[in-house]
Amino acid sequence: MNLLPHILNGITLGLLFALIALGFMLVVGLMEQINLAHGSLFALGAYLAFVVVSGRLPLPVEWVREWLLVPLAWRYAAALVVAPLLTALAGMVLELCVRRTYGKDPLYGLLLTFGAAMVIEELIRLVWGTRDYVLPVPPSISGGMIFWDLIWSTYRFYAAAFSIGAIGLVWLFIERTPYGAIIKAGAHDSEIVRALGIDLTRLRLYVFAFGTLLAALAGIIVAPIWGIRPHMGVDAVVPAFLIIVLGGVGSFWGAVAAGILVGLVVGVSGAYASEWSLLSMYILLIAVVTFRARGLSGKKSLLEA
Amino acid sequence: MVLFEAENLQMRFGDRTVLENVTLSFGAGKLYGIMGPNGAGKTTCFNVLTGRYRPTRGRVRIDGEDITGLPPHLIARKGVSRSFQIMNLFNDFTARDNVMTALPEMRARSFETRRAVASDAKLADAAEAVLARVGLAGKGDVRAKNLSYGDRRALEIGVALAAAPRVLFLDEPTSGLGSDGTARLAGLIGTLKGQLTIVVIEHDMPFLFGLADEISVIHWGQVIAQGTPGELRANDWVRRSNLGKLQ
Amino acid sequence: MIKDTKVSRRRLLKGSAMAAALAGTGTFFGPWTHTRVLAQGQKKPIKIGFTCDASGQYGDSGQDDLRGCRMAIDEFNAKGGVLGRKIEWITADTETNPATGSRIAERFITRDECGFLVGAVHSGVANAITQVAAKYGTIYLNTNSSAPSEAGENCNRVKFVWDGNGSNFATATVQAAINSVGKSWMLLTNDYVWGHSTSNATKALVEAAGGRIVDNLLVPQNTRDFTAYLLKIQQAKPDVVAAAIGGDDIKALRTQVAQLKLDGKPAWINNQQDWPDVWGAGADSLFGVFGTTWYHKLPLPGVADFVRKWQAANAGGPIPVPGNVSYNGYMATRELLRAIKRAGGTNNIKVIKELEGLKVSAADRMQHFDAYMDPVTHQMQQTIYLARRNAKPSDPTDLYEVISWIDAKAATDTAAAGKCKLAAYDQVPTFEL
Amino acid sequence: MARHGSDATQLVTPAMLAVVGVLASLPLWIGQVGLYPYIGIEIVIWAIYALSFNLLLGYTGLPSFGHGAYFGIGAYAFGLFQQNVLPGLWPCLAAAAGAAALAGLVVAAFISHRRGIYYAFMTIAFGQVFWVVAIKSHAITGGEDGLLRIQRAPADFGIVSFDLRDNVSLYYFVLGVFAVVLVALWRLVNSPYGRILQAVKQNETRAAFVGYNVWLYKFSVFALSAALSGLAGGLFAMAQTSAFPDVMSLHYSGYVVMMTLIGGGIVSFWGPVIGAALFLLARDAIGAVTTAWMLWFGLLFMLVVLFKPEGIAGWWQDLRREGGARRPGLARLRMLFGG
Repeated sequence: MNLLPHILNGITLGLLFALIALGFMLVVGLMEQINLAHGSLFALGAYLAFVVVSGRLPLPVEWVREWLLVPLAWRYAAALVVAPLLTALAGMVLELCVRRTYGKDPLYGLLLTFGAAMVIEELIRLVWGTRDYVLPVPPSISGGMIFWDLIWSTYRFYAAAFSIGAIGLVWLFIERTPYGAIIKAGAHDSEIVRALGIDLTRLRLYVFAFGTLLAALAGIIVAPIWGIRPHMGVDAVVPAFLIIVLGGVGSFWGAVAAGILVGLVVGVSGAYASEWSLLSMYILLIAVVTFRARGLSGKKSLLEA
Repeated sequence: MVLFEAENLQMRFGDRTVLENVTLSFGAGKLYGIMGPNGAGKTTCFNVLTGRYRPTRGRVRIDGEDITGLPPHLIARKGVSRSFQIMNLFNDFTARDNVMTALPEMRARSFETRRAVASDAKLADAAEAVLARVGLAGKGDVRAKNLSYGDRRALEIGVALAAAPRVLFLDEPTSGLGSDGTARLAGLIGTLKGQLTIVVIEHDMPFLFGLADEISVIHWGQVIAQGTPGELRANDWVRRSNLGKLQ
Repeated sequence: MIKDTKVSRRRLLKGSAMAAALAGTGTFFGPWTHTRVLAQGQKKPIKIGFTCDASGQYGDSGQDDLRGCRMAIDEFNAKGGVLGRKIEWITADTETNPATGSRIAERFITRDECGFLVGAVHSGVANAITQVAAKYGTIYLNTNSSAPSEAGENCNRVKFVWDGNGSNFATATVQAAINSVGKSWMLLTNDYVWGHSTSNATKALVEAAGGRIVDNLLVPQNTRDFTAYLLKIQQAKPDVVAAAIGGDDIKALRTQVAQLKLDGKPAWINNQQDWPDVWGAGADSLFGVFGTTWYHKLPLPGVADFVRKWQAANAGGPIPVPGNVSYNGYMATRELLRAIKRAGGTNNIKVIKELEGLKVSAADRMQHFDAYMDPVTHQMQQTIYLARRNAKPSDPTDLYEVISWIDAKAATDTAAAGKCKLAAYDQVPTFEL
Repeated sequence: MARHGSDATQLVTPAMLAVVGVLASLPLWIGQVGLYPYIGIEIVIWAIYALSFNLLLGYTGLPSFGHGAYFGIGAYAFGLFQQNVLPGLWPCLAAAAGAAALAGLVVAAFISHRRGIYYAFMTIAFGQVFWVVAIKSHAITGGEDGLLRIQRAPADFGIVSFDLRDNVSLYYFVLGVFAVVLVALWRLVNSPYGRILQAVKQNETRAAFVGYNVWLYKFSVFALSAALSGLAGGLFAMAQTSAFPDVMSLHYSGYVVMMTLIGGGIVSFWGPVIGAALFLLARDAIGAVTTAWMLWFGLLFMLVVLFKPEGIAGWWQDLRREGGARRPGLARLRMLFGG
């Protein structure tokens, strides 16, 4: 068996995992807050995108008919913008609740968002039912292509490229803009941020919303592969959490590397011992964290206390 | 008689050397001061002496016994106790329970599960005695987090003292206290002097120069001067530094 | 009332002497016993508990199952019920979770006084419910769990299985595919009981027909990304891939196969497609050949009428037409109510005997052949249909093209009878509600 | 969480008598309030499980989020031991606790040097590993279908033997186990060992520097908690006459955390018991009306975390503190529930 295709598959899968973990990492790294509702917001993003693309909007019938005449590529592009923004609003509402837990044991924030995850998932079930949906994607990014004598899904390469783009932009945002500098300062020394005259409360709100926006974006990208269903959130939040712990809290590249590593391990074990592939990421985590106190490259954090 | 000694300690974190060739020795029943600017390596030195870090080189001995690299709880059981610059209390426990937890009698029974702690009057009495010693008599039922700042500082020493140490390391015990509080702490430490070996990191020079039998100055991770307060007053570095002017 | 003449029940009663003493009464089945006795002589409603999933892997199917069951009850109630007694029902979410199924079965039987339990998709949940039902002698209809073990090693005197099972579907598909497509097969198996027993059945049939299994890929439940498996399949180049993948997993697999345009070569055989799984995914991702027990556009008398009535009862629901899951639920519930009527009461042993002798004509089943309940395995023996994606649908619901159908006899799960050991009648606690 | 006063020194407290007394009368009236004995069995079993879980979360501050594994291992061990080794009740229960303790020891060896989020996720990872192994080992555990046909073996006390096959007698049996566990845990948390666990929770560093081997405490209490969870799991296998992998899943592990917190395990010994009862009753009651019970319970949980993170027991303690002095009735209740 040729291993190369499986390694390539593992890397694309890993990039998807990294994309899923990106918003989670931002909130953990910069706010020291574990958002277990990340997965449900990821699902919400996918549902909202489906609503936009398929025109199931609460609008007059004629408008919807007009909208469905717009080419799929445009509707898809619109969904990529609108759905994450709407989800970010939901994220802001959640932050209004979560802010009550700041300064307490981080456990409370984690538990609160655990409750929120349950509530969001059940709300999705109430609104859209238990059935699943497929997010239509433009023909230009669907279908297959051939190399190595194998057919590959074009969409997966699109998704991987999208992930790389998103990771790069978030990194630039954190490292190269004043906003990023403030965000980082907010995480590590709230005294300094206050002294600079920055409204820490608002900063946290925006960071949380940004994390949510990234969750929704990941949901939209992953939806055509996984399908859209109420509990897709759980399928996303566990790997996201795992990747952050594996990469180490507070480390951007640690998380990205962990995502790719998890993808590789899942992809390659899928080729050799397929029935164990879902377990492989947990074994990887145990192996790393047993020996490295803060994952691959984590920093000291409140979340260890 | 030398009770506790450190020999040629070196401590590196990655490519940074934080301690280099630090040699210290503390005699029984005396009070030692350690001074130096922020970031000089004083707290790191304590951390190495009490087992939080394992030195990259060098030896630590108590009563001639090598304890280099032992974990903190084993070093503590050899009779080494410490307080912390940033307070480290059992915040939800009462003052009495804080002290009680550190008692050697409690440690001896630590895996016992049958008898209730509350049924043991001896433990409570011993804890009350320690509280009285650090000036917290009558405050035994107050939770540590509800005590005043000065009382918390005193309790910090009380917990360290409760373990019945032979050597007591105090890391900036007056940190954050006003002049009244500092005076109170100085008085408390003064009463302990002579009963056991005490090593104090301090920035408050009058405090230190008034109490210590011997002072070491640590700078850039090295001991640059050592001597009695009188000898150090003449030291160049001490004179040049701000610390010197304060006296 | 409880006709307490049977050995096992009496032993149960004796054993609880401590409880009786503590409770200070002669009865210790709680309120349940009282109400059962009180019910005597009154025209008390007949109560059925629907143990249907509303969430989890099979939440979708469970609710479609329920729609069919309710329709049967509504039809009887419209005619005045059974034996002059109304039929009441209750449902709760079994969460596709055996532990929850077990608790809900206890609740339905002991608190809600249900004399009958109906509904299951997941074999684990079905077994959990069966165990509780067996303890009380309550009849349980497994409507939609198609693990062969349900009518094999896990069969029970109180349980009746209404769906075709993995072995039936495999028997129906394998010979045809070996002759028309090729002998080199690869298996894709969901890594749980249904997947394993189905794949084992397929393997035996393929080898018996002269085919060869090149590999069997085990797919963990909840797999969302099948690329690694699809790569392996492409590299191995089998003639046929036989997939025993269920629930949400098959939906993801289908989408990904469609994306890769892998649905032509190799040929795919999906053991079974449940309608609620198919409806969500959209027509263009339906691939391969698969088995089913019913289709809403079968050209048989009564089908169109049934579909109309179903649509009237479930207007505005998530699925516009009844599929095999709803059909199985309907048929099971209807036959149960008819059996109660024939038995002249709800005595569980009498109803069990009625169901064991059940024969339903083709016209009555809306299938091509007559069907009957196998008294040895308690599985409904019925027509098995083979279908594939309809290239020329007559309307948006017309997803299938039924390509052949075979009689139950030609698709019997021959191994089941040897594995199934039903308890003797006098081992079953008996009661009448 | 310091517990003073006379209660801490007593073997059996008034609160225990009251709770066990009320529970003992339950079969007499449970039908009148629209419930059924089986739910009582689950409540008591989950209360044992939540109490042992709270030894970690509430007393030692260890977030074990994959604790369902040990409950599940207990259930499987009970069934497998019964079917393959010895059928008697006592050896089976010992096997349940023992197997879970063993698993707990192994896991604890890997995680006891970790803290916070890393600790939490390591427990999740191990929980998932055990869960997947249970599902995968079809030949031994029955896989997804579960390990079926577990018997409710009679409780043999030498002179007398009680048949446990009906729900009421099994209920009294699990209630008896519950009472023993209550006494044992109350002893434990008030002993020096329990006191040091609480010290470790508040400040690991300080505990180490006054001479306690923190690792050993985290290690031993994890195994102990796993053993008791396994015991509860064994009882659960009896109740359900089966062992299923789902109780080991992340969802079920989350349930025990929710129960413990809603009840107030962080501030009270009784929190997990209150929480288990509330959770199971709410699930049963709301679940009979709507299939979306998780929505309502999730909202309730959020409200508790937001406005009363100390849970119901914490709310009760506040109420007592405010009103206790004025109203003698409340003062009497305070005596019951200690504090």
